[in-house]
Amino acid sequence: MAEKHKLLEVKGLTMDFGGLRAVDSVSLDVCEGEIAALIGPNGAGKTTFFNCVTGIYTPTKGDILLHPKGLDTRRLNGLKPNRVTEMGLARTFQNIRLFADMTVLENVMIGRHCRTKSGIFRSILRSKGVRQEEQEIVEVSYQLLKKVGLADFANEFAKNLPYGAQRRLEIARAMATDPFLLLLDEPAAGMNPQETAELDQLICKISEQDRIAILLIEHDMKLVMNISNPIYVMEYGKKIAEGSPQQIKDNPKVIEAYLGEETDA
Amino acid sequence: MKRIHALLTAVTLVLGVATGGFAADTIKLGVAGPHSGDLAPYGIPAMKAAQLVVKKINATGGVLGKQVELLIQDDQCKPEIATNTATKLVTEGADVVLGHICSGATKAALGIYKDAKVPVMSPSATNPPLTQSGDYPNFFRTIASDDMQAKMAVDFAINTLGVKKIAVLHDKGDYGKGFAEFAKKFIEESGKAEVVLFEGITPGAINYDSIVGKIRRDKAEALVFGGYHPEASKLVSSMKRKRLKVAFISDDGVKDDSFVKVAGVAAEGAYMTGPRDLSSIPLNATATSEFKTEYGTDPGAFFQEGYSAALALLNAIEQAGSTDYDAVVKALQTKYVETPVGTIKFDDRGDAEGVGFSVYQVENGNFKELK
Amino acid sequence: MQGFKQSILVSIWFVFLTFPLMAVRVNTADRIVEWRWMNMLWVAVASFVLSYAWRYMLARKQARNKSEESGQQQGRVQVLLEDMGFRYRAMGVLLVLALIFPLVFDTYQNTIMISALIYVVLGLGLNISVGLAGLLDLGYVAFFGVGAYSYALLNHHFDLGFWAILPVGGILSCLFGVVLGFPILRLRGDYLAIVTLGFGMIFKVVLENWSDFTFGPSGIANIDKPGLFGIDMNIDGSTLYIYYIMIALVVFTILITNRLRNSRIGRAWIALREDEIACVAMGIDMARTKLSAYALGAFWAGMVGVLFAAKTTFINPASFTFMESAIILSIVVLGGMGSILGVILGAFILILLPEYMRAFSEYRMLAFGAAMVLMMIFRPQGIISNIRTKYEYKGLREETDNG
Amino acid sequence: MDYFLELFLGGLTRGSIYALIALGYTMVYGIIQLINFAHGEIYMIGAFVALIVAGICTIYGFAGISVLVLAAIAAIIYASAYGYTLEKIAYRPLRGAPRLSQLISAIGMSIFLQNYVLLAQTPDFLPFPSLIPEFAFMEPVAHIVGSSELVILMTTVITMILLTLLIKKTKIGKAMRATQQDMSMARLVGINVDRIISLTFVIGSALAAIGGVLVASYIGQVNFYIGFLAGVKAFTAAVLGGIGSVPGAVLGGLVLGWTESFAAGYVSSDYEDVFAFGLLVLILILRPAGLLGKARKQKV
Repeated sequence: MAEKHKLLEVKGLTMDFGGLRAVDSVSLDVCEGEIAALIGPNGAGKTTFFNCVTGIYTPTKGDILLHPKGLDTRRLNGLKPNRVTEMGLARTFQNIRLFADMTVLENVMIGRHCRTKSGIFRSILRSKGVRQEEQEIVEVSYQLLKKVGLADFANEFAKNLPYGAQRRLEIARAMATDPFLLLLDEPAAGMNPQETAELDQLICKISEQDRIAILLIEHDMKLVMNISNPIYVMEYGKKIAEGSPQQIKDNPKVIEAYLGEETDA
Repeated sequence: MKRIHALLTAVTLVLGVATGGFAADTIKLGVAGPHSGDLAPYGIPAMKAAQLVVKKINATGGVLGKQVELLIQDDQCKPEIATNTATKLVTEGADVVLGHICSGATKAALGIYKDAKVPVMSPSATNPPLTQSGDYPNFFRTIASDDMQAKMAVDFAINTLGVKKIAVLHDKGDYGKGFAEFAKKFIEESGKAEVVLFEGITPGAINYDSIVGKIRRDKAEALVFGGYHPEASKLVSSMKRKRLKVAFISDDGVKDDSFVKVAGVAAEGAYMTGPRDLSSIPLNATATSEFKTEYGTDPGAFFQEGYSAALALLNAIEQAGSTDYDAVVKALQTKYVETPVGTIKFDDRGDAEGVGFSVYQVENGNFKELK
Repeated sequence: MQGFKQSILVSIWFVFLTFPLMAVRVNTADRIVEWRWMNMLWVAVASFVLSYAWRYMLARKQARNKSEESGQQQGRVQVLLEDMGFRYRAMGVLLVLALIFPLVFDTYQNTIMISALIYVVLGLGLNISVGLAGLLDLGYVAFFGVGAYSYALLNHHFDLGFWAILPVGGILSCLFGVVLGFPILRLRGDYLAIVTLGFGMIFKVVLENWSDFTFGPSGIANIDKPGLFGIDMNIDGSTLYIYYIMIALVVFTILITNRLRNSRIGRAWIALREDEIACVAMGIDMARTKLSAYALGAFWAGMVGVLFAAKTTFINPASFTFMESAIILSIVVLGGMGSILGVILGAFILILLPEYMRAFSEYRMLAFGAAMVLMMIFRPQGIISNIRTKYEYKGLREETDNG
Repeated sequence: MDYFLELFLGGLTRGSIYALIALGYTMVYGIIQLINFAHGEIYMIGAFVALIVAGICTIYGFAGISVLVLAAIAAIIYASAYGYTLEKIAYRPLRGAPRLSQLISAIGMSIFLQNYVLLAQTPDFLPFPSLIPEFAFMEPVAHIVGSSELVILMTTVITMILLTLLIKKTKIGKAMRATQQDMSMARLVGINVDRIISLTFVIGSALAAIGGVLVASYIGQVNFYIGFLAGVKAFTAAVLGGIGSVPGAVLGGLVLGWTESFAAGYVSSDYEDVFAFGLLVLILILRPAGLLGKARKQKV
């Protein structure tokens, strides 16, 4: 079997905040068609890892390489977040960051921003091209809302959506940027079992139908074990394990890390 | 929105009727100046002066047998508001206008009066171009212009005090900077002294120690300051604290009781130019006592000038026999009138003849005129 | 009963609080102390009554907040305004009213109206950066000044006319915005506010000091009024003319800001206001988006600055103080941030009301300050809150057709 | 060298005043992230109350430094009361509202208070009785630094020490720091956050009042408008030093005072304010958290 195409390749990523090393030489790959997961106790540095990859922080050391299919490899270190997104890597946030005072549809439309190009002058003139582009933005956004099951709420304010729906809206918004790799930061947090099950399906659908690779941070072990492979485990900024769900379940280090956390809680 | 607009319309209508309704047969004297805001102290005395004059004249039968009506408008000394004010006065049919107070506001408003052919007389706008540029034939004033003050101050410094090195400071304002620039020009033209320092100070700053240090460093023998009394008091206090003894010469904006009271001992010996001492003029005493009986306090800045301007304007209408623009202007330029600032008429540029400056010195907390 | 007790306490507190400033007036210059005991009575009565009103309003606000949480309940006006048809009709009626206004009223009313319209455009311009993009600019008046001075100076030195400079003033001011914006737009909201405040003050200091270029504090007089094919106009005529120019400018501004707001760029501005991090993560170039909002806001200020100079025919640095920036900001805020109609209404209320209530002119700034505070507490969305555009999508229609 | 020293000390005097006012800004900002625009007005009210008390005393024939102390106490009490009321009326109902609303409310309050004093008192500058005697021992160096400067410097130093002790050593100080760190956490551990915020306003206002009294007696005049420029400058100082940081406010005040003093002395006082604000812009671009402020990592 041929080697799978690596989309994201992170090598020895290290992030220091002052004297604190939040991420310590973590390496990680996400290949085409995969749903990879990054797990670990609270404070292990998972979100920091995401922030480094998506350009919100500039990592202290290491390489973040993106290998888009059919295009040149790009190094993401130090790029601004919007450039990273333009390259096809979109994300959601652990603490939901929707545009609260915009409608649900508009939230998704914002995602289309980097794939469209009407400028100020053309917007003022509102030429035919601009109107077409607007209509296209609306259509695409609406389709995405349908996909995540929010089409009925398109004209509601985002802030008025229930919690689970807000998480799904974040996914739709990220999808609107046409990514080939989606980074989901705790998409199931705060959801009830039924919502989680729906999310489970949604993620699989995105992976299979849209051919988007996914890297997710999650605490819900059931969800992770169900859908993801490979799984990476972090603790205290370091990667302590990687492998298939079964391998992870049996890994003594992982068990220890999680048991340790449980006694904390 | 629609309703609010309708409401506004109604309000305007009512106001329009209220102000325009009694237009019948009065002489309308417009009064414009800052009556609110931080510059109000410069505008209110002139307004009160106009009220006193009108009250007195109306009691004795008015002008040309008609009662005089006052139209009072606040311009806050802001040019953009002054244009509105001027338009309002013109639309309300002011025959003559007493105002404005600040030179900037006056400049902005004059064009409107000029188009409407309304004679305007300011008690306080001392900016030289107002009369010297010849742009405003309808403008008159009962105060002398800044360059005259500056000339007097410089002459005094060079010829009477005999100083060679002079520091010139100003408050960055229209009035102060204008005065300072003229002073600088006159010093340089005289050839007898040099300007060692020419700078603007920041009004409202906590202290002026740096600039006082600089005056010392540059070995100036005299300091000519253009501006108003709050900054002047801070300057002289700072000089006193810093044991810097140089002659302090300033302008009419400083010749204010507040200067002496705020600066206290530090003000002793300071020189300033100001309108000639008017206490010997009988009408001045009358005007001041009228003010005191009416308001119980001393009149403030530009009261005498305002009083004079109101008298001069109304007298000109009386003399001209009508409110016709040309006749009134002619009367202003030809007929002498007795006012608290002396017996005056106006030259063809609009400056009052017979109004002049003297140099004063602070002595025991009073201004003493130096002859 | 409890309310009564509370109000008594409030009343006592305010009597104490205002005692030195309201009851005593000391004139240290003339060494006079004046005691005004009656004032204390007024304060006591007024604060007693007002404390009831205050509590009532707060309670109502809380109740409203609750009802908003449970389900959206909008005011009747708001619902009416969301109806596009009504909006177009209302705008039409307003435009007609505006056009016949000068035929009904005299020149003075026209000048006042021009002032108000100037503030409408300023408000709409600032609305782009503050209301839409959330960039608090406390030195906005500097852009207004750039426009005014570009016309005044170019007119003075080169005798260039109003129509030639109108766009130039806007563009110069826009460039000025870009140059200033580059270094400072990286700053977070509050810092941006204070730096723009600083820039506004620097601008005024430069105007005052750079006499060779700006003519210093004495300002520039005799600026030409807008020309109309060389026809010589009297004051009534030119006021009328400027009034109609101003109406056209307002309409133009509304048209363009409205289009921008509902465009891709406009959405990016709003998103930026809502959440910067999420915004960049969605691929929006923050620096460019901010800069475009800032510069476009500056553009309008520059344009209307040219008109301002042409209208007053005299400008000096005193017209470009922080107070002006604060007034423009309050127009945007009181009217309703992001809302075009609100800003227009805000400008009319803030500029016309004091103008027509000259009798209370001493108290106008006092009332103005109090109104800003009260609005923020009791109606933060402004008089008219922002109306969201509803987008049409074919998909939904197809679905309902099928189903 | 004398000239340099003179400028240095002039800047120090100015800077101390800025620092006193800046502390109020920084403390309030540290706790509720609000630019208390009306703080300059509190300073002005402090100065005015002092003027009223001192004026009455001198008119009835009392004078001397004890009158100044009495005036200062009255000023502190009233400024604190105004600060407390200000927070209660204009800011507390807006807690949790967008920053912009709070800021507008603050600007509104600033305009209101300014005009309130204007209407209740007078638009004129009023002379403040001179109550600080000339100290004889200062005479040899009086051309560089005088008695009133000495009083300002000493008062500032003592105030700073007391404030630092209050924040570092007392229970109230600890509660204030905790609230500053994390308001909801502080609430959880049983701190009455509302009280702490009120207290912050009271302390900040008291400091402003001290500044107001010192300035009033130093420059000898007071009017309703003095708060605006002083407020803007002090805020600049607070940002310069790193807003939220108490030592930062002091450093910022001093740096600003020196910048202005040296700029006026060695360059030109024409552009004094340009230097002050230019410095601010520069600092914010190069070091957005200010000189001593800690860069708060944005949580994502």
